[in-house]
Amino acid sequence: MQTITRDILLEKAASLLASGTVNRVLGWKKGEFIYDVTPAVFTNAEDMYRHFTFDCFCGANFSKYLIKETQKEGKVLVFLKPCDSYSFNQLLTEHRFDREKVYAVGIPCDGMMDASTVKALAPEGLTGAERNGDALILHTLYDGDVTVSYADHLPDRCKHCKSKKVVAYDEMLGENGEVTDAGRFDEVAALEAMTEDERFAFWQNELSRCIRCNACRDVCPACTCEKCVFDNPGSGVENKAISDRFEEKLFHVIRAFHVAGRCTDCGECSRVCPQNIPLHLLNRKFIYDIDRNYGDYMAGAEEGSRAPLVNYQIADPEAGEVVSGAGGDKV
Amino acid sequence: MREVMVISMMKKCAKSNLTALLHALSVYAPLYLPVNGNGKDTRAKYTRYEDGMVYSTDLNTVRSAKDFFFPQTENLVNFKVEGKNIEIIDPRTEEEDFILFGVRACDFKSFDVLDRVFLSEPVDSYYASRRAHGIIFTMACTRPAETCFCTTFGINPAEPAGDVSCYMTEADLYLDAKTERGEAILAKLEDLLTDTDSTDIKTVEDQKTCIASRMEKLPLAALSTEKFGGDKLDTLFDDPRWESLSEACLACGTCTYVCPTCQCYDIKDFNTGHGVCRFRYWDSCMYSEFTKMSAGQPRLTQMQRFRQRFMHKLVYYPANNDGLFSCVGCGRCLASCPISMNIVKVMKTFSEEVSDNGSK
Amino acid sequence: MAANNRPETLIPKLGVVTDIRIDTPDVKTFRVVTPDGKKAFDHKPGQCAMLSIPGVGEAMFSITSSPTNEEYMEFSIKKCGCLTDWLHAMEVGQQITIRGPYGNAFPVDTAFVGQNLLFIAGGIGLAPLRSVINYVRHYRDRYGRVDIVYGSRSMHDLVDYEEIIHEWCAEEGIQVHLTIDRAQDGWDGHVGFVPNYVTELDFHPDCIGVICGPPIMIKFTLSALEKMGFSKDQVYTTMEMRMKCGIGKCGRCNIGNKYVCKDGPVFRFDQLDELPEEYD
Amino acid sequence: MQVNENNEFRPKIVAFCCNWCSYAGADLAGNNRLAYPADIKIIRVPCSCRVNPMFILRAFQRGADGVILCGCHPGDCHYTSGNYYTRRRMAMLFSMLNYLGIEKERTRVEWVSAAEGAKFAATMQDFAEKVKALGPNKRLEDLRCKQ
Amino acid sequence: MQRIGVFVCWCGSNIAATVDVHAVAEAARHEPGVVFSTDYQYMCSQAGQNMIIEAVKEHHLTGLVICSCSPRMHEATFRKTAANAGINPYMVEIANIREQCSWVHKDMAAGTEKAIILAKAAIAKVHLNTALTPGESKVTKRALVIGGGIAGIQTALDIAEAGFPVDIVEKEPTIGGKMAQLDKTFPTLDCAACILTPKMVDAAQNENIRIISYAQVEEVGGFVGNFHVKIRKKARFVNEDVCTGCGLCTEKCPQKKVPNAFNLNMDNHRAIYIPFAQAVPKVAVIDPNYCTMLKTGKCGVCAKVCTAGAIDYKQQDQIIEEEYGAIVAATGYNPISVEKFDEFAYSQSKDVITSLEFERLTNAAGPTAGKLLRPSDGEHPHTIVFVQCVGSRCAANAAKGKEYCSKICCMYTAKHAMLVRDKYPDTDVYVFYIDVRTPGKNFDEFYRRAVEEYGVHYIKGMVGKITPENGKLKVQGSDLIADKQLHIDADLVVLAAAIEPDKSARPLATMLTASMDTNDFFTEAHPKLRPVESPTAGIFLSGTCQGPKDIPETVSQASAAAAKVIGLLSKNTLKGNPCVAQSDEWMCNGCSSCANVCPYGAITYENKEFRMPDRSTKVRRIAKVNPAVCQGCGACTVACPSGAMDLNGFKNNQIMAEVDAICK
Repeated sequence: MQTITRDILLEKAASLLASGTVNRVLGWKKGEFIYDVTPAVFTNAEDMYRHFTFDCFCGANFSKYLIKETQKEGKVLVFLKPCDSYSFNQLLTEHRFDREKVYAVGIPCDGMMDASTVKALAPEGLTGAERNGDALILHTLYDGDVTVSYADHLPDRCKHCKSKKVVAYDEMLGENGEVTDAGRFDEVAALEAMTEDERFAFWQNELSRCIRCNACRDVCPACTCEKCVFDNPGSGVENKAISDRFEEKLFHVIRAFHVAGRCTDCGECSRVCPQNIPLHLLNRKFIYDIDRNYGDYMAGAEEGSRAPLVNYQIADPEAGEVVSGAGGDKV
Repeated sequence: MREVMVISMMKKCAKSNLTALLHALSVYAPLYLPVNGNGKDTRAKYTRYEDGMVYSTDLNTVRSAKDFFFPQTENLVNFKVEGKNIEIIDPRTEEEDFILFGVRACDFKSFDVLDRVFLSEPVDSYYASRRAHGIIFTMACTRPAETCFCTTFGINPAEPAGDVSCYMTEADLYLDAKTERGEAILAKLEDLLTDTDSTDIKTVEDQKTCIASRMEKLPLAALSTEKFGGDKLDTLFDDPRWESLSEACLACGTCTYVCPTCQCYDIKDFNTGHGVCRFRYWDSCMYSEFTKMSAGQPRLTQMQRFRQRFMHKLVYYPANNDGLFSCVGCGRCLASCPISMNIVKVMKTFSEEVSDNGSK
Repeated sequence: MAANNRPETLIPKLGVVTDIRIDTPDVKTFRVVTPDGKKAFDHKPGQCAMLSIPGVGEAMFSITSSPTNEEYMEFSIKKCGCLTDWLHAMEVGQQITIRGPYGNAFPVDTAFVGQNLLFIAGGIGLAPLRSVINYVRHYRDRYGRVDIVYGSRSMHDLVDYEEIIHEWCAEEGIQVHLTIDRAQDGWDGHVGFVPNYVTELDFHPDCIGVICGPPIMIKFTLSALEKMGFSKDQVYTTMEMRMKCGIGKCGRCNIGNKYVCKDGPVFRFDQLDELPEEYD
Repeated sequence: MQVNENNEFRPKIVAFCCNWCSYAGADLAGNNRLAYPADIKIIRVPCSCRVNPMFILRAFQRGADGVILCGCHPGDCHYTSGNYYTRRRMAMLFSMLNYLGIEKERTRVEWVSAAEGAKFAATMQDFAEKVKALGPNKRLEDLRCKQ
Repeated sequence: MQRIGVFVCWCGSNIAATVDVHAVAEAARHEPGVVFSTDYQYMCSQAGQNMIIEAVKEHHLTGLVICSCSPRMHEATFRKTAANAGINPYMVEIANIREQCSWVHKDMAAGTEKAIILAKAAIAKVHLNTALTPGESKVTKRALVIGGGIAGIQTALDIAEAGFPVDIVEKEPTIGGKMAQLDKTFPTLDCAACILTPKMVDAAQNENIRIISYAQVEEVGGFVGNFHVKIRKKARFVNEDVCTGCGLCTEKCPQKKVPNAFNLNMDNHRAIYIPFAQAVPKVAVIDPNYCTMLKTGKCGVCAKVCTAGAIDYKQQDQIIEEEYGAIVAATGYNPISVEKFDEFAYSQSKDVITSLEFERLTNAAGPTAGKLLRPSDGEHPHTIVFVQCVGSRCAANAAKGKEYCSKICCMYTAKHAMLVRDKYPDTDVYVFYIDVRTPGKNFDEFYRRAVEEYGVHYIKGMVGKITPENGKLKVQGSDLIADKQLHIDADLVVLAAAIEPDKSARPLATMLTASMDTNDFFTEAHPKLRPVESPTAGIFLSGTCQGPKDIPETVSQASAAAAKVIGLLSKNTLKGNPCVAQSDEWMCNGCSSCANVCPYGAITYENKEFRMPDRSTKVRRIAKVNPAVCQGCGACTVACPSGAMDLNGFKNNQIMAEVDAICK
């Protein structure tokens, strides 16, 4: 498989800018350290040569930025990793942006490191990191260089990757991969196997850390409401901060419900959570339940597909009969 | 908050006695200290001490220590409404002393930043009362991280102040009372503490030197505030670079919520069915609703909101507070921002003479 | 429990609405006293208070009565949102909560003393000025000539019409100039927008100007005054912003480093010029 | 949480009933004087598909101990397909609540036709008993709403 | 802030016996916004209603709460009372304290407590009620019938008889549909043409009916009462108004090798043709795929022989645009393609035919002039095997075939068998069946005659394989009753192919926003109570497009649909139900979730230009609910994550207010 490097992407971007196919590029801008890349819009190749970066920390999903970007004049170049391409399709399905204003370049991906995961490996000072095959070499302030396995320290979303196939692109760089399913429901199943009391304790502990910063919502490519119910004083559930532990559950359950059947399982919610709440386990629960009860469905796999919660089959299981527990338990 | 400064002898507690020390403190008053989490997030957070808990050696907590004085939500007042009549109820009970243990120099400085807002006239009595009852044990930072830049704002992580400044070494914990209150509490811990001698003082001084040299070598050590301050409004406000800096901002409130100095809040009524609770909540200037009112919206774009946050920290606040910046360089926003945009990138961008676009 | 016996700022006092006057189809004036029939607190002309209905909301309103009124406070409130809808639906005897006074005031005891005064208001913009005008009327001999230009959409939208006609107009040394946007039956006064009327009246810049009204009206009136030779340091205005605390802490009403609720709402235009152009 | 004179726990239960089948079924139970616990309070909605998950969580927040949703039998929806959507939505929501550790007996969907007055009463009786057995809702309560 | 009046009804002792009505009225009085509260023996009585009216006037009430019997009982009554009192009828809420309280709770304390809570919930709701006015829309008094088979013809005739203009759009050059191809009809055995063609003529002659043949619906816009339809009338290259239908051209045309679709391609006609003798309109049509003149520009024979001068080689497709008040789908059916059933050897042998082909073979106007001859060699068949349920009643997961019963096959097979035995008594006739279903008037008698009088061999079992061999068809089947394998050497095999909706129905349904089931049959608004209406208002269903039917059933449904259309068209305006969904266009993001769940197609999207707060303009895709079409179920409100979609009368905040009041 061809390895996609910064140079390849730069060259592609530069030629598309030069030919006038696009007038700007949505890409990653290097930060102070290795792990703090920022999404940025580049309008010329020169800027890109100076600031553009591409490495194993470029995990941000760009698809949601397209809503804003396509409002501008001209075409924008976007690089889509496999999971981004699902969000891309889902946004198109929901008419959230004009496909004509995007030039999508698909790039293969074998998992992106997550800043907080990496920082956890060297909590007392990480000045740099580099990847060499499966070795991730961390440069630390106090412990010298530390080498760890790349694959072992991928964030959950990549360890249990749903697909390595870019499902939407104008042009593919490198070789496209296949749909995978690396046991992404294992952790959900493990939770299902617990007792109600244990599950309650688990989630209470996790969700109680929520500070309602809304990062999960604001990054989520399925959360594209003009005005979120939680921001709308007229909705009756508006809230800015957790003032009772009920509200953290309300927020996360309703958010997961609103994106159920539309969530492309990109895992951005868990990546951005400053409190490391495993939010993807809520979304994956819905995906798992939908798959088990209404047939396999992957939001964004196909543009224009109808989400399971706005669909039905006469033969659907009854509410008391759906399979939603470990070992086929019915809830 | 003005404190009575004292000079007294530094005390020492063997680390093997740390558990006993914490227990003794918790008997004296509710004790909060950084403890590593037990769920999916094992990083440190301030936790009410119970026997068996272990003080975390993490450099800092994910959330700042401001919560203790300015909690994320707070019930200000309750109302009972019947017919045309209203009853106003102050829900507060008498505040008790509590101990905050392990506060780093940056966080301790943040209390000063907050004090100047909440304790300026008219005084916020909710804040004032908690501030008056909080006893603070600070901890010197022996292993500052790459995201640290407190020295940029004149903070010395080796002199963390507080009621008691602490220094942790391989073998011992040194406790240096800085206020009468600190002294008083150390007096109560007499059984667990021993006096220090010149070797001890040297040990601590060595640690301070070591910290200073480590700070100098940090990647952000050279970060300068030269371009910022209360008089820099004209040069900064209309700079075109705000546009590109704010481009990727998701408009979430992460930076403001983890920030030890952000103090914006909102007040909202909650109808419980039995009455009305008036709550104060942290709010974020990054939110589009923040300044929205029926008559219009002064900060319409995310660029304007983004600019407000940094202008506030680097220009407006110093203009109103004798040049003190409203940032303490704790680095939390560097670690937490979903898109890794932060005050360091903003400061560095404006420190460059010429922007990417060739314009000023 | 107020710490250090300081006045409690975020806990309001009780107020009772003792009179409701319908000014215009969307403006009502409420008279408020404490349950024991007293004025809730003293204020200066131009200051504001936070009124609230528990469960509905709390908002900042100009105190429209003059500080010289020692019996009660009045608030002229335009219906424009959830809380004001509720206030407009109130009946006499309803309790509300009130806290204040907040903000600075017009310099009635300093800069205004001995000066000619020109008040220019549009629509509900008269509300904050009414307090000053009545204060000036009370201490009439401290000030020079007084001109009042007031305009609204129609004659039915003129706030305080009765008081203007029967008291202000009747008072010597006060010139009242009324105008409405479009001609209508029963109106034989001036027709036209306030800024144009101000231009027509061609005031001599030997006075202090005070403007309050919709932003667009303020903008054009100011430029009209400047053309007549007024300089920005002799014209004042009062601002509106979203406020939650009223005490300069909640962080939303700032323009640059100035908090409208604490450093304002009264600003001189030359002071505003020093602030970033965030609010236009 | 309510208790009666005997200090016995009395659950608060909200029943959402669609106007065409279940609400009529509840009326029929009334016509036939078929008793069920007074703890059940019915909210009329045009169709079971009108019930937003937020209403259900809201009920728990405000102190409900159980929430039951009743609609026309599948295939009999007055609006042809409303209850099919309800079935999926509620199956998913209730599964999620259970995943969070909320007792599954606190939530239920039941199809009750306009002719099934007896079924309505029996269902309510049964549901009320099950909720009562669970005791007060602690896991989705909002402490501010407790008196 | 409302001024609410609460009225608690005793309902004699029905409520008062187990609910302390005074206590309810008293408790309600202390609720915020309640300015008047009282109780009375019979609120629904004239005196009770007058009391309400008086109270409204005296206390300037803006909202009413009636604590009484079920709203299903008297909501309408009290809404009228409100209107009489001068307030909007939708400012009334009913607390059901009889059926759902006093009648089901025996304990006075419990009953009273619950009644108070129900009253409080209604008060909480009415606080948030807003005045609602039903929308009105005019009705265009013209109907469109899509499909000119017996269903469409009957519907059109009935509508026309009632005095309303109606257009029939037929995709073939003639109306008549499948029935025109049939020979005889069961169970009476009268000839199909004899009963159909007079109706076709009636349709042609009725001045209220316009037949638009050789045409297809291209676009449908609008909604009930106001549909705007674009119809493409294909070029026939013959001027319809001029052609006399003499048929000379169809004899002189040199291009003779055009498969005759009417005879299911079992013979040929010319490139210019009239589908059959009784075609309506009886106008020739040129098949452009075969016409030499149209293909090469050389020939022109038909134009030369046409004395009327009707031939027009330059004729173009014509677009007809028309407004309609109602649309009837009568798109009919087709037998499924049996080619994929390899076991029946349909593609391998000409002598394996479908039942519809059999109809043509026995029809006097058919390719064999009514003589039953084998297609392969024109010989008279002596052994005929009929196979039933070919593609019907298949397993749900079967790769081919349909799950449903095609309903008509049992009867027409009995008819075919009987006719063969009647005309050719020397023929052995076998019928393989799974079940014989004869639920219709005189149906079972008919079938028994076939067996008992005509000696048709009915074999319960399926045919496993048919193998063409030496001019014969070796039929292997099983006889389940005798429990043995059968081998029959047949001369002709007739397959009773399942029927399926015409392929044109699916795109049409999309245009009409009418829902379909998984088999592409149109869905009815209610399977029992509204069987001839689509859930989409103003769209009606006639004939087999809704499900398999025989002729009598089709005709009755066609008339029923016509009755519904007449009912609609006889109104000048339509008054809508104001409790319909409404979308907040500032909050809508155009994601289409709501439209996906709307059973009525009431939601459409438009790109609207908005002036944004920063004074820029932005084009946003937003949902629009057509209040004339929306029925108010509320499915969309939950599908909408932002809450942009809300339902009048049952708004989110209203229901939550009820929840709050109940859980307090």
